[in-house]
Amino acid sequence: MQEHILSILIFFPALAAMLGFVVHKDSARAYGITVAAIEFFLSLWLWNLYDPMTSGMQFMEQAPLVAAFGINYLVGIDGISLFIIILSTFFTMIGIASLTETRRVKDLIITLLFLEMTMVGVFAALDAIVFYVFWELSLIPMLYIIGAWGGPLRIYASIKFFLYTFTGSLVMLVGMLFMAYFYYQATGQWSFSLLEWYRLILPLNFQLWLFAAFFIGFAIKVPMFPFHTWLPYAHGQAPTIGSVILAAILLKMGTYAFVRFSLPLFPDASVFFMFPIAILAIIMIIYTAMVAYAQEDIKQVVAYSSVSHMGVIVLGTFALNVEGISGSIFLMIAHGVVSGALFLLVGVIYDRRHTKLMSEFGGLASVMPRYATIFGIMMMASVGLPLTINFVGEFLSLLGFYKQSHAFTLVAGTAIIVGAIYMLSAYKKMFFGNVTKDENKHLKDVNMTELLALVPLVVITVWLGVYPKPLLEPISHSVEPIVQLMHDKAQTAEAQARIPNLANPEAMNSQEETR
Amino acid sequence: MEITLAHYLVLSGVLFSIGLIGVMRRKNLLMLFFATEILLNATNIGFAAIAHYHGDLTGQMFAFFVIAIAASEVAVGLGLLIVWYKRTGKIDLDIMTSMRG
Amino acid sequence: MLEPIHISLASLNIATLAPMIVAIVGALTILCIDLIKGGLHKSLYVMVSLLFLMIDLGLIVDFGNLFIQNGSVSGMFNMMLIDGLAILGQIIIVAGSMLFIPLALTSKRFHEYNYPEYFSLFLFMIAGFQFMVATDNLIMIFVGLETASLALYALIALHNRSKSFEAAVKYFTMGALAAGFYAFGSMILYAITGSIEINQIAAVLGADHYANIGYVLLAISFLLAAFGFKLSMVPFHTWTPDVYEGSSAAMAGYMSIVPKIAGFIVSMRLFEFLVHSGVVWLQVILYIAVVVTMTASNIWAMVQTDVKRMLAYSSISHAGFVMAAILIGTTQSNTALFLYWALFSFTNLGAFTMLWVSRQKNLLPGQSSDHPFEKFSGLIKTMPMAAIMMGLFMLSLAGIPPFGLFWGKIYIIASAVTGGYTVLALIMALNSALAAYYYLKLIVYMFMKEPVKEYGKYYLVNASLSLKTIIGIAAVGTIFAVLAVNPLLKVITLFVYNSGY
Amino acid sequence: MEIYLYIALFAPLAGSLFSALFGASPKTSVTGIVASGLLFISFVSSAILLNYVMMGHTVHVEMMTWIAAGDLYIPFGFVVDQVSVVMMMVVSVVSTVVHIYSVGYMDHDKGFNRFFSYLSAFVFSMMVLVMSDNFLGLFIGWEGVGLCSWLLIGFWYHKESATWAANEAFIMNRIADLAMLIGIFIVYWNIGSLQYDVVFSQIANLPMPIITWIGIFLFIGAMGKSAQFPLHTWLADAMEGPTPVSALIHAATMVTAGVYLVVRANPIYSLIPEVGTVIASLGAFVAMFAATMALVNRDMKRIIAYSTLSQLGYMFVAAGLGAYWVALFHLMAHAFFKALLFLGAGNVMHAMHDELDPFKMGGLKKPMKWTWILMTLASVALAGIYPLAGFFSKDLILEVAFVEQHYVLYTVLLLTAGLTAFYSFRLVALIFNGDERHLEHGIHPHEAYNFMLYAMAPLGLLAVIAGMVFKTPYYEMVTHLLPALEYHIHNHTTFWIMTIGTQLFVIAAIAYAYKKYAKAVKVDKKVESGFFYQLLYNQYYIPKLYDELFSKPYRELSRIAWKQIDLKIVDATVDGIANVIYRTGEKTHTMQNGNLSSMLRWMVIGLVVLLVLAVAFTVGYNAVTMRAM
Amino acid sequence: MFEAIAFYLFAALTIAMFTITVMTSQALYALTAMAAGMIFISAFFFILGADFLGVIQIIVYTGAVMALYAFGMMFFDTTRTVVEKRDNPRVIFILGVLAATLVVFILVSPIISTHIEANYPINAAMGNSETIGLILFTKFLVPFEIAAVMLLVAMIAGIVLAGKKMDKSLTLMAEEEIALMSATQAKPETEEGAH
Repeated sequence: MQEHILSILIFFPALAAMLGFVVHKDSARAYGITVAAIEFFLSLWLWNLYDPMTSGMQFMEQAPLVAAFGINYLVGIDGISLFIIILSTFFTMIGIASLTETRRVKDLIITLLFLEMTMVGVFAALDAIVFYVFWELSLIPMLYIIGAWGGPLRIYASIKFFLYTFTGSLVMLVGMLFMAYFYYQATGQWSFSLLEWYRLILPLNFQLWLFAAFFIGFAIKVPMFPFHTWLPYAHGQAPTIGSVILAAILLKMGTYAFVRFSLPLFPDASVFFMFPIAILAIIMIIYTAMVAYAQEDIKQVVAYSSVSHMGVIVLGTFALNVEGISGSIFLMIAHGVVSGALFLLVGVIYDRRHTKLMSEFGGLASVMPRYATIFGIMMMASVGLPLTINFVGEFLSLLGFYKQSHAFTLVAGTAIIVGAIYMLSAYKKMFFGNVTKDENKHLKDVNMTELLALVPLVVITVWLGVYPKPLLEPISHSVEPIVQLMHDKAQTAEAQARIPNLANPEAMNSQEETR
Repeated sequence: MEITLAHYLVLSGVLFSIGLIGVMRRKNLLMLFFATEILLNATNIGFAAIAHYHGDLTGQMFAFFVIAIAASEVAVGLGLLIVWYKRTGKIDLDIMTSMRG
Repeated sequence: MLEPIHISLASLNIATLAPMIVAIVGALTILCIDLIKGGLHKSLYVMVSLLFLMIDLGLIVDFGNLFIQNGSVSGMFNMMLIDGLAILGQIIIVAGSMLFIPLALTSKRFHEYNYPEYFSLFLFMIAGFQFMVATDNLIMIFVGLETASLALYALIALHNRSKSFEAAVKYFTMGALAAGFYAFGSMILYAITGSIEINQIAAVLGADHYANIGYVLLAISFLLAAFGFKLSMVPFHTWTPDVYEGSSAAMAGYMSIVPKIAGFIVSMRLFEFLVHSGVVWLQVILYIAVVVTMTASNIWAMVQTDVKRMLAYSSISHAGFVMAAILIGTTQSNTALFLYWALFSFTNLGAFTMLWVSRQKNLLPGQSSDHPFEKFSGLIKTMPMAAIMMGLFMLSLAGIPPFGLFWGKIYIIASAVTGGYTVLALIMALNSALAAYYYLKLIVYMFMKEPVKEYGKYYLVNASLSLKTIIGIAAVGTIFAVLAVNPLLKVITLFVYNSGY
Repeated sequence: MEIYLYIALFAPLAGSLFSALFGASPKTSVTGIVASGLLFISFVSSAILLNYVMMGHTVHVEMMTWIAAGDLYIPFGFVVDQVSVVMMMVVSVVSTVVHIYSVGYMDHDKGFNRFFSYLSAFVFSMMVLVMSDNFLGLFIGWEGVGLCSWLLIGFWYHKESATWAANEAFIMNRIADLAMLIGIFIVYWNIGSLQYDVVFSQIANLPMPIITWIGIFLFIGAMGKSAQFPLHTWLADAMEGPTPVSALIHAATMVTAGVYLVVRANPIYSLIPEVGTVIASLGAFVAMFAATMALVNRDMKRIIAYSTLSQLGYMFVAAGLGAYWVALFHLMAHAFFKALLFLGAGNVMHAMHDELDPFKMGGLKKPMKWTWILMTLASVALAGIYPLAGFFSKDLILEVAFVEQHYVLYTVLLLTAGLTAFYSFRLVALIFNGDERHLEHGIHPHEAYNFMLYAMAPLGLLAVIAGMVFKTPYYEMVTHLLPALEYHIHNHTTFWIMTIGTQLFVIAAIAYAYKKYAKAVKVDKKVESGFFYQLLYNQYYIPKLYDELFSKPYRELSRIAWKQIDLKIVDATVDGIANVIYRTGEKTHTMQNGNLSSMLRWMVIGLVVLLVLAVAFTVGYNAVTMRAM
Repeated sequence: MFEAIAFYLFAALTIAMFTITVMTSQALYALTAMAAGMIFISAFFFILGADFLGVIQIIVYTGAVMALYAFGMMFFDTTRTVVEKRDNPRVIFILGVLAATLVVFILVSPIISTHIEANYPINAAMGNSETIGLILFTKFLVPFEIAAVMLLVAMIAGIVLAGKKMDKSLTLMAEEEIALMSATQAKPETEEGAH
């Protein structure tokens, strides 16, 4: 069983979803929680089995799919994917548990379980096509969730979401096919295995084009400026659970893919594009933060804040050193937790008032103190307060990028300022002041169901902020070989200089000394 | 003033074009079918001429089969026209626009 | 004077005719049955047709085995050419037909199925297509094509309502024009090469180093126009939506698959040697045609209000997509063509069957076509299984992995990549995104809108066990395509490669 | 000793969490008592540690790893050494006092429990800040106190001004924090560690520009927390918070964190005296600048806040000039008397029903005798009259400036000392002397609870004796760690002239203040409408300037970014592409008009196009081959 | 010389006839002109030595096809002047003339080829019909048979489409109507089947 745990983890939710068709609709929610909980504990078990000291892929499974074309069912995880998988299963569980939707719950739960399969699949896949399959498949449940349970503009939003990401990923697909073709030219065999691709050293101009192709796919998913405009609509229209999963997991696919694909496959191109991407990331950080500040809808604020934070993640990824990449991966998880929680929180108030306009609220702190507290904690985490989960990631990301560019980091660092501006002002509008609207006077504070979902998130936020080691260590161990691989593959002098050589014993020693 | 293959081919081409004009111009379906016959006949001249100038029988065979095809087409075409006519009482193609877009 | 002709029967290879003869015999048998005892139930004819088609398919598979051992076979004075393409083509033709013929077993009665002539014509048509692909003689192609087409026109008209007559007349008239094009094009080729067999034409043209380039291009122009009609390339596509709309959904689905694969095989035989001989013009033209066909039809499909018409445009787009394989002209791309079409047939079969299942006899007031999008509105709420099936086929058509068409799509795009057509690969990929819009439109209607009451009772009105079975087969074929891709790929590559394409 | 360290550190956290449990419940005194008690324990532990450190030991513990990635290794490490123990003592003393005081002060407030939760959390953060053994640990505390400051300023969240001020404080601090982070980054990438001991031992090996940059960025960080110009505006606005908060956070502890940072990082600053000079100059400027604003202000708490600002300027002068121990000493002394001053102001506010304008008070000497005494004491200490604490610490700074031969700074500081004395006693006079103007408003003042006064008493005591008694042992202790520089004016005559001169100057200022404000308050319209008065009264128009220059444009820019750029450009482009495609479809699908004739024509058109292309190609091809031949 | 005169004569006639066919608005003229054109074409066949084709042309076209069309004309009642709506006649002529010009432009150039071989050379010793018969039943046997099938298809199609069976559309009738109809027609239908 252990050797097939990844497959079990991937396909168990799908199987359960199929069986879920039979379950009576009144019991669907209980069924969903059960399945999601089992899946979550399976993922925890995976963590338990995971050996944090090994740097390579673990739990690898391989089965031929289209052998003639080099497509294999190849899955495996390392420290980078492990935690995002756990995050996925966790959020699915939390999401189903905190579901307040009443319309066609059964369909929703089945959809969510399918979505869970695709999410786990994306992060476990080590074959480009398998990755692509899950990547694309993940769009469909989300499309359905937004389109069927969303707000008034849901159809526009869902189609925009789907087509935008789909378009990007098709370009990426062409890139993948090229990559496979280059591999074919080099070895005479087709292969889509990432691990095989890692061995390929491409000339710079090929790298640039392929990087660009992959970039379009990933950047739209992230979403990076200027490809981000689907996100506010998707979030704005999606039901709470949709936003939560979208923000917590789906967006991470893009940044995860940067680490998995772009960096190790195209080290020279990564260095070449480092600054353009950094500029985009900075625009994302500052510009979207400003846009977030101008929003009138609290959910849109959180949505834009996601974009802003994703900017930091991208920046950290393109720091191309262990600190930055580890930080960005940690921040992915952190942002997942925090933005997921924020969307859940927005959902709480939406359930009560059926509006998300901040002008409709005010003074909620006195009516809903617990809610205000949890919101406050999450907001502070989002702002990147030390000892919350976000800070670790943000700090490491920025620290990492500082190695590459001082000025850019200085500008990007304004994230902590602009982030505070929109978050605090939104919080102020919502929670501070006097209760002006009569409808708000008798709002109920968070109930047990909601607490059940929110408290674990708060605990995680603080726990991992104080003690990130259980995650950070395996992540760091898994990032090291990637960085080393990049350094070894780098051809241009600039790339060699910018990507640190971890194998250099001298460097290691000197670092040891400084400790 | 020798008649070459080119003469025949040009004739064939011209007749074909006349057929094309007919195909485009005719709104009466029956007369439209006349035009399609012209098209096939035009090629038949070509085939026969080529067969003659190449001293090869294949062209004649082709022409032969083209005639057979033309005849079959007439049968089916008329059949279709008849049902259409029975249903609508007209064979003007301008009224055939229930499907569009 | 006449010398006796000595021909050994063995050298004739009469066996090469066997599959087609089975189909013709089947057709005649049906006619005979009708003569002997009229008014029999359609299920009899369906099953008889199915039986003959099975034998037909068995023979073709047998040829397949022979081909693997001995390579291409020709027979009947080199008139028949049973190479890999012919075998693959026939398999798709016959298998596709076998899947479509049970669609006659609807719960409602439709005109055509009550007459045995329908089934007879159907089998004749199959024989015609089989002849068309199993030869490289232009006459044979022409005669086979016309046999099939004439039967097809009649089959469409037999649906017996004004729209189907209109469709048949349009199809017929344009077909006649296309036949003229074909004849003229063949004539030109014959004029410059003295031959009407494609391999000889290729040989002579090659030997002449394409000296008569003007003639060659003239011929290609006419032939392209003719096959452009058959394969519905823009701007010769205009019949497609109307004919699809006019004919029954089952027939429309059939037309989107079987006639086209025949057309593709002939195009492959005709155009690929030209592409390879460096007729730059043809490359450019095909490039343009492929791109325009894909893009324009996708754009038009977006604005359709009827699902069947939308699918008609989508099938144009798919044809354009596959036409790219001929442009690329490598073994890989030709393999991809067959793979794509095999997978496409399953999915498209499913999609059209879903429409067929929902066909109501009389239109409601205000309903302008058989399958407006509103008909499927909110289907997930009223008939979740049907909605999921239809959604599945739409996703597959859109090329969402891991469903059937995705694998065909990546293989074609990969062949474009390996063939050096980078930009084409990108255009193809982006076109998939365009296409996704209209497939999504149906999904949006089905999954995200509220049901329209009046249509509620019409859905599944036409369903019967056999139709549901077909849908099931299509669904299984679509979902588990990934398992079939590898063996398919191997076999197809073997056949295509050994046929010299 | 480690156990005391942990007790000192975590007792406030325990108090905070305990109070937080009751956060949403109605008031229970138990939260206040428990929190205060825990703080007292913390204080006792600190005292034990102080004793231990006085004996020449230091305590350094590494609790656990915090962040470790790549070569980066940051533990939760805590150090109790000569510098941090001083801070610990200051923090624990003042906070204990403020806690006890608050039990009375917040008596009638709905958010009583919440208040103690926040307040104790603040103390915890402050403890982390001062005890951390690395820069990032300091940053935790740094941000933590920022958070608590935000919570406490906005404690009365229904007040718009309070929440606004809270946000302002937080955001402004964030600006500085960014610089601090950058400073930390530079340290890390150049030294490879953030531990104080490693950094300070290796800093000298770095090239000068880098050290300079480190110094600058860290100082910018300090500027935010310590509200130095130009990031000073939040401090005055922060007075929206409850008065004990002002006493603890915005007078005694948090705002001095910047000074602490500079003192802590003295090995860095010692290497870059130019930066030190800048710091000192800025400090002097702020001292003067803040004092001038305090002169005319009509808000009791703001006056004290400006005074704090001014004193922080003093501290920076000392720190900038390398007299780190002097800075720290003034920090300590200032904490005592300034906290006392604020608490006294709190009493007054309570008595006056939250009236803040001293011009509406007067004659409170009688009803609030003890408060009067304590506040006067604090003001005297602030003014630097011998033998109170202020004299020993503040005059020392003057001496430092003199000895270091920064005569301009000296002059500025001297003038400021006069101003300080003036506005301090202006306030005292206005509140406690003169007519009972408040009676017009129907307010009947009463003295605060006794235990509040008792709580204040230790501060009063400290304000008196801190300078005299502590100076020598303090000096001996901290100079283990800080540069032991004695600032004595060697010329005795000069020394006496200066000391006495200063004292006289200050006393004169006090007398003037009493003369002007003790009896009747004459409002001099002419002065008040004068340019300078208006300038000072409006805080040099700086808040307004910031509002016009930053807030409004930012808000406007944000709107533009959203409405114009995001919706009308970025998104519209995407939608535009989609629309163009869709429109093309709508426009062109009429090509399929259903008419067979046009369909046939399309076919012929297609053919003709092919033919045209074919002929064109043929002609071209022939032309080329002809030329080739 | 004779050939040239004949060619030009018949070319002119054919073109004229077909032009009339295409351009006239009298259906009868069109039919007659086409029949004449077909016969003139057979003249070309005779000139070119394709006697068999010429005969077939006359028999099949003027005999069978024209008869069918004549029948059709009567059936459709189109013997009168046919009124046709003309839209954009200019475009049609431009397209037609353009097509002709382009085709002619290429076709006037000589065919250069040294590799054309007659696969089935015309044997002067044998009559045209004989040689054709010879290869028709050897080489072209299969197409010939398919052509037979095709004609059968055409016949069936024609009969089915034009016959009575199409008069009532089962597609459009409700199920009950069909049931009713088959009940009433049960008898005659079985009789018909027995035929």
